[in-house]
Amino acid sequence: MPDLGRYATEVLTAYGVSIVALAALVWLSVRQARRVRRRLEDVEARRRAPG
Amino acid sequence: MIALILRDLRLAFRAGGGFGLALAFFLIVVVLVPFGVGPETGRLSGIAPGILWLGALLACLLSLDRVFQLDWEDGSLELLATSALPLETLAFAKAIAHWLTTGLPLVVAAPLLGVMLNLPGPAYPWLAASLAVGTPGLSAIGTFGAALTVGIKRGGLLLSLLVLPLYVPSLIFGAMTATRAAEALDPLPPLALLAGLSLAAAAAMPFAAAGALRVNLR
Amino acid sequence: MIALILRDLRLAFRAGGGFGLALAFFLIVVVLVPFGVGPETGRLSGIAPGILWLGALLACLLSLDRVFQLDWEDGSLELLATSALPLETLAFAKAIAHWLTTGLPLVVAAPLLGVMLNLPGPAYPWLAASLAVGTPGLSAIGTFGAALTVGIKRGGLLLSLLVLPLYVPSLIFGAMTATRAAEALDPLPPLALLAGLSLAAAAAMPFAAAGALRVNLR
Amino acid sequence: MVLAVMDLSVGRGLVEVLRGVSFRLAPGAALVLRGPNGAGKTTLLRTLAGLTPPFAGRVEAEPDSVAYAGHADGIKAQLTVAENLDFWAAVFGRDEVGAAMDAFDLRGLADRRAGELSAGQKRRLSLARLLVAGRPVWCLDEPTVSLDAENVARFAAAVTAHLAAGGAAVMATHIELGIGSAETLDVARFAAPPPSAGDPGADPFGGDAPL
Amino acid sequence: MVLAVMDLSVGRGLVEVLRGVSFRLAPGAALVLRGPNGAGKTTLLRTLAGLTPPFAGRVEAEPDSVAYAGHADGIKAQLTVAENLDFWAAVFGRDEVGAAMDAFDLRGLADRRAGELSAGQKRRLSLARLLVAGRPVWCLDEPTVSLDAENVARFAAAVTAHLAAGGAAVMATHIELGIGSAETLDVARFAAPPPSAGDPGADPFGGDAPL
Amino acid sequence: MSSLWEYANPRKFMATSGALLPWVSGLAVLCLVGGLFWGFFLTPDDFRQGSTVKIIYLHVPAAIMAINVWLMMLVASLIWLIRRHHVSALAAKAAAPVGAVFTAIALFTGAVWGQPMWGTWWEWDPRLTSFLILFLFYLGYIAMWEAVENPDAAADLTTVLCLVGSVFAVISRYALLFWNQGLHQGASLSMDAEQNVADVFWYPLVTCIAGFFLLFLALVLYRTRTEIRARRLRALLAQERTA
Ligand code: HEM
Ligand SMILES: Nc1ncnc2c1ncn2[C@@H]1O[C@H](COP(=O)(O)OP(=O)(O)OP(=O)(O)O)[C@@H](O)[C@H]1O
Ligand SMILES: Nc1ncnc2c1ncn2[C@@H]1O[C@H](COP(=O)(O)OP(=O)(O)OP(=O)(O)O)[C@@H](O)[C@H]1O
Ligand SMILES: [Mg+2]
Ligand SMILES: [Mg+2]
Repeated sequence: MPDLGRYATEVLTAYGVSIVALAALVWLSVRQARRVRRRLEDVEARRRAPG
Repeated sequence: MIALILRDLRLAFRAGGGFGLALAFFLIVVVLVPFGVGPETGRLSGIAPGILWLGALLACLLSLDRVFQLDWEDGSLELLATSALPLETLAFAKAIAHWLTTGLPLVVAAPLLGVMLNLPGPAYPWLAASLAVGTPGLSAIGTFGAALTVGIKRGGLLLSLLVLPLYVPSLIFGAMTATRAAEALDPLPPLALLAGLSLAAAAAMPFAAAGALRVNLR
Repeated sequence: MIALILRDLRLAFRAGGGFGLALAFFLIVVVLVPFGVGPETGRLSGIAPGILWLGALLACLLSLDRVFQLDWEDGSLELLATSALPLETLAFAKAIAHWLTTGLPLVVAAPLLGVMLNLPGPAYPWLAASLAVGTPGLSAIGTFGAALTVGIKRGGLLLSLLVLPLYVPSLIFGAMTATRAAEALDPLPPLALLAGLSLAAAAAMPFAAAGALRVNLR
Repeated sequence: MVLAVMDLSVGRGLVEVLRGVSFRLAPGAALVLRGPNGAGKTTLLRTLAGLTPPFAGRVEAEPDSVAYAGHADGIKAQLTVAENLDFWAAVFGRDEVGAAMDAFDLRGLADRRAGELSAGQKRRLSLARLLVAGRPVWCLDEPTVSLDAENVARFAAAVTAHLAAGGAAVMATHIELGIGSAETLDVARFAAPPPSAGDPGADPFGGDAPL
Repeated sequence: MVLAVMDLSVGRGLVEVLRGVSFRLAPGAALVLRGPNGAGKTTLLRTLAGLTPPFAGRVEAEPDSVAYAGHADGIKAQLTVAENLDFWAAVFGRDEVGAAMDAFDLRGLADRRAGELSAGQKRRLSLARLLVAGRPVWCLDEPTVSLDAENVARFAAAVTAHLAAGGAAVMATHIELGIGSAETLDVARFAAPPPSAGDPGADPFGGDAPL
Repeated sequence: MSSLWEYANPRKFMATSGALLPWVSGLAVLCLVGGLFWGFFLTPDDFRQGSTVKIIYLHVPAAIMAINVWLMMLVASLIWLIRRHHVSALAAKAAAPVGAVFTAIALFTGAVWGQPMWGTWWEWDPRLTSFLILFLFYLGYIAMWEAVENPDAAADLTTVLCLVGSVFAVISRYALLFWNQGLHQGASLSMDAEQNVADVFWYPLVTCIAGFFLLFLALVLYRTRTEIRARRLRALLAQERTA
């Protein structure tokens, strides 16, 4: 861990919040992708099923 | 009654719904104020509590004409009036739904937006408290005004004019709470008055609103 | 086109109509500001030009969702779209009617309300001039936003969100004109920029709005 | 008697439209209101439902016994068909919407947003609400507008079932509903005479004598 | 030919409703669209009027020759009947509303606020607008809803006069209009088949092959 | 060489993007983690700014990308407008939330940086202001996609919006040239070697910019795939409902 001196809080919050924001973006994208994919597979299966 | 609140919430959340409307308006006011009055931090933080309360009040006012109008236009209001639900309950449910979709988001957002206006530090909790206590009163008073003007096409003007004088006391005490906190004075007395106002409004409103609705539905 | 403007004006004047709505809102803002920020004259006159411009802008924003929405709801918009009137002309006529019922009253009222906020003397003519030059641009931009969101129930949120960023430059230059006049600086450069903005908006708007209307009427 | 109307005068705004309307409806009876456009059918139905106060006379019905369905359909375009029905079921304290869905063949549309229905489909939804309300007296204003022949028959079947279960119905219409047992009342017969001084229901400022 | 429709596919939103509709309308001809609720009559009429773009196929008509009247009536409640008509006359560049007033017996209502009309009176007003528009092709969606027998006859007379003057009309309806010369087209015949891959009009994401 | 427009076919796009995605994501993680690690742990403090200079590795890439994402959305929207390629419209839709998050990061890190540097975390100077407006445009754009039911109509309407918003994207890029005032830093990445930041800061910064760009690319590919699936899901559900 480098010595951040006086501005430790600033630098750490900047990094912390940014990384959390990016992680949240990725996580939400993945979650949405999974969800959509599952629902689409259900519907495709229903379509292929006779009737 | 719960069904009604739930429906209104659901409608508010659907498809571009009114849910964020008040919040967006609030945000707009807060973002625009510095453009208008200039960005000097000292000047901004002096007027911050007042502007925040004013923004919240205007946001509330803005969304009032939808409280009954949409239901009136599509006939739902007539049908609700002929249902077993007393109009008093209806008005109360509408006020609650209005607060949940308008007041509550404002309470949550106000401290965040305070940052943008350089609100002095000690004022934050009191600003949130005054909004939390004051906005239910705004919703209650507003619902009464909306009931008075339902059915008048473009009745928004009348509504604003009717509700405005009733909102002034809430605005004064609300802004005073936050301002006194910012200036390190005791913010409790105006807050207590504000709470009294809200309680009185919430208690009296359903009856007045139901009476007005009855007349407007004829 | 003239028939359309006349009809919109007539509708605005009828029965609680939207005519005074913007004006009333403007009045409300100006009356409430001293309650919110406290009555010290020095502080008030410092922020007066900004608040007046902000009030005018919010009043304009507020009345936008009626530009097309009412006509859309009762089917008039579809009928107008199938008439010989090009949608570009329709959008232009709507913008003019909106300005006549909203912007013009504000221009007239602003100097009167300036008194309530202790606007410094030399700023009066420039405030009126900046509003006269700027509000047509607000109406034009707003009509575009209204065309984008017509048909979306409770699209008001979206409308505000879309139009707000577009209004910021007008607000900055408008308030700057009045502020510079108040501080005895040359107010002409921001006024010229404001006029340029309004002209550009008025020139480009009909086409963008007509395109959006065409999509929304499908 | 589920509904008794005695010497009723009704009107809109300041103007009296119908005067001296009287009829009684027993359980299982249906009344069809007829009359030319502007005769006052809608006005009468609104008064029966308690929305417009009568100028004179009385409407006797159990409290909360009337279900009204007018020209405006009270359907929320943003909600689905099922959500719309569920809401009204909750308002009327019921929780069963299946029968109503079946009666107007709405199952296939249950998850459709109401704003995306055709005119006739919307009308079916607003009629289904009557079944959900579970009220004994139905006051219906042109219920079959926009319905095709098959759905008019569905509607007639629903009314017949309602009557068989001891309900009653008053319906205004311009077309044939195909409900065998219904009696017809021509409201044009009750058209209010031009007002004269001293009328009980008339506008106190509208009499013959000038001020 | 005032209106020619060739191999038209129409739909609302993403869904194709009708496919392969073709017909031609000569001056003086009328076509009645029939079909159950939700068949696609309204959708077809909106496409003919140029409001909804077709999925495939073509509609050939002179520019600005179609007058459309749908479920929504485009009447301003705050304006009087005469003001409403005058406005539409001005929009369509005409200045004579007398004939239209007479055809639907609106003289007596001319100074009434449109919001205070009964359902049938409102409908008459919106039909009168067709005469004011002076367009050769009428596309009418359930024009006689809420009209009494007398006014249905007035409407039929207006259509007959329009046809005699070389106009044409396409009308969707569920009831008998009493216009002798009209042909009937059952739109249910054209119901679009369930979509399959490679359809020109179909949604590019809706084909058979999964992604 | 096949035509570029082939990728506008949903199936072709799914195949290609599926093959590409692991590589792009891997590279993105590598650059981003590597660049941030390098910047945070291995660079010295600035003699004036102290350790706050480390914020540059987040602020600058995020700010640059925020503006460029909007311009890419503009290109994609125009392709939709002119050639009616659905995938292109969906790519624009998929990119918007990524751009919005980048904008938010730039705003936040800028604000945090401003506190020690300028003594205030927000100042209504032209670049900051136009950047905030850009953020609002992102929100409006996303909201517009959500609010309109018909996807084709939504694509058309958002295209119009994107066109208008581009004016602000350009202004936030060049605000400094228009108004010569305000507190904000001038261009630190200019070609002029004199003005350039020192090499110790420069290399990790470029790595981070590459990392942000690759992350954007990976997320857009991934999210566009999701949007295509969602779009097909809608089409199928619509068919089912009317069947
Ligand atoms: C909330 C406040 C801030 C915002 C919204 C903001 C926004 C921006 C934007 C839009 C850019 C342009 C990226 C581009 O050129 O494409 C930028 C770059 C930059 N910012 Fe900030 N910034 C903020 C605060 C700060 C602070 C406090 C500092 C440091 C003291 C700073 C340092 C820089 C530097 C060094 C660059 C790179 C300049 C260049 O290469 O063009 N920023 N910022
Ligand atoms: N809101 C209103 N205010 C004032 N007068 C009205 C109002 N609504 C209707 N009227 C008038 O009252 C009379 C009766 O109208 P009503 O709607 O009851 O007729 P109706 O029999 O239902 O006709 P329709 O068959 O056309 O629906 C009409 O002359 C009408 O013009
Ligand atoms: N706005 C809309 N969005 C999506 N689908 C719609 C919309 N309006 C109608 N539909 C659907 O399109 C189909 C055709 O509807 P349309 O309104 O054309 O029927 P119609 O023949 O006019 O029926 P009706 O006799 O009930 O008026 C129906 O299945 C309907 O549910
Ligand atoms: Mg009626
Ligand atoms: Mg139809």
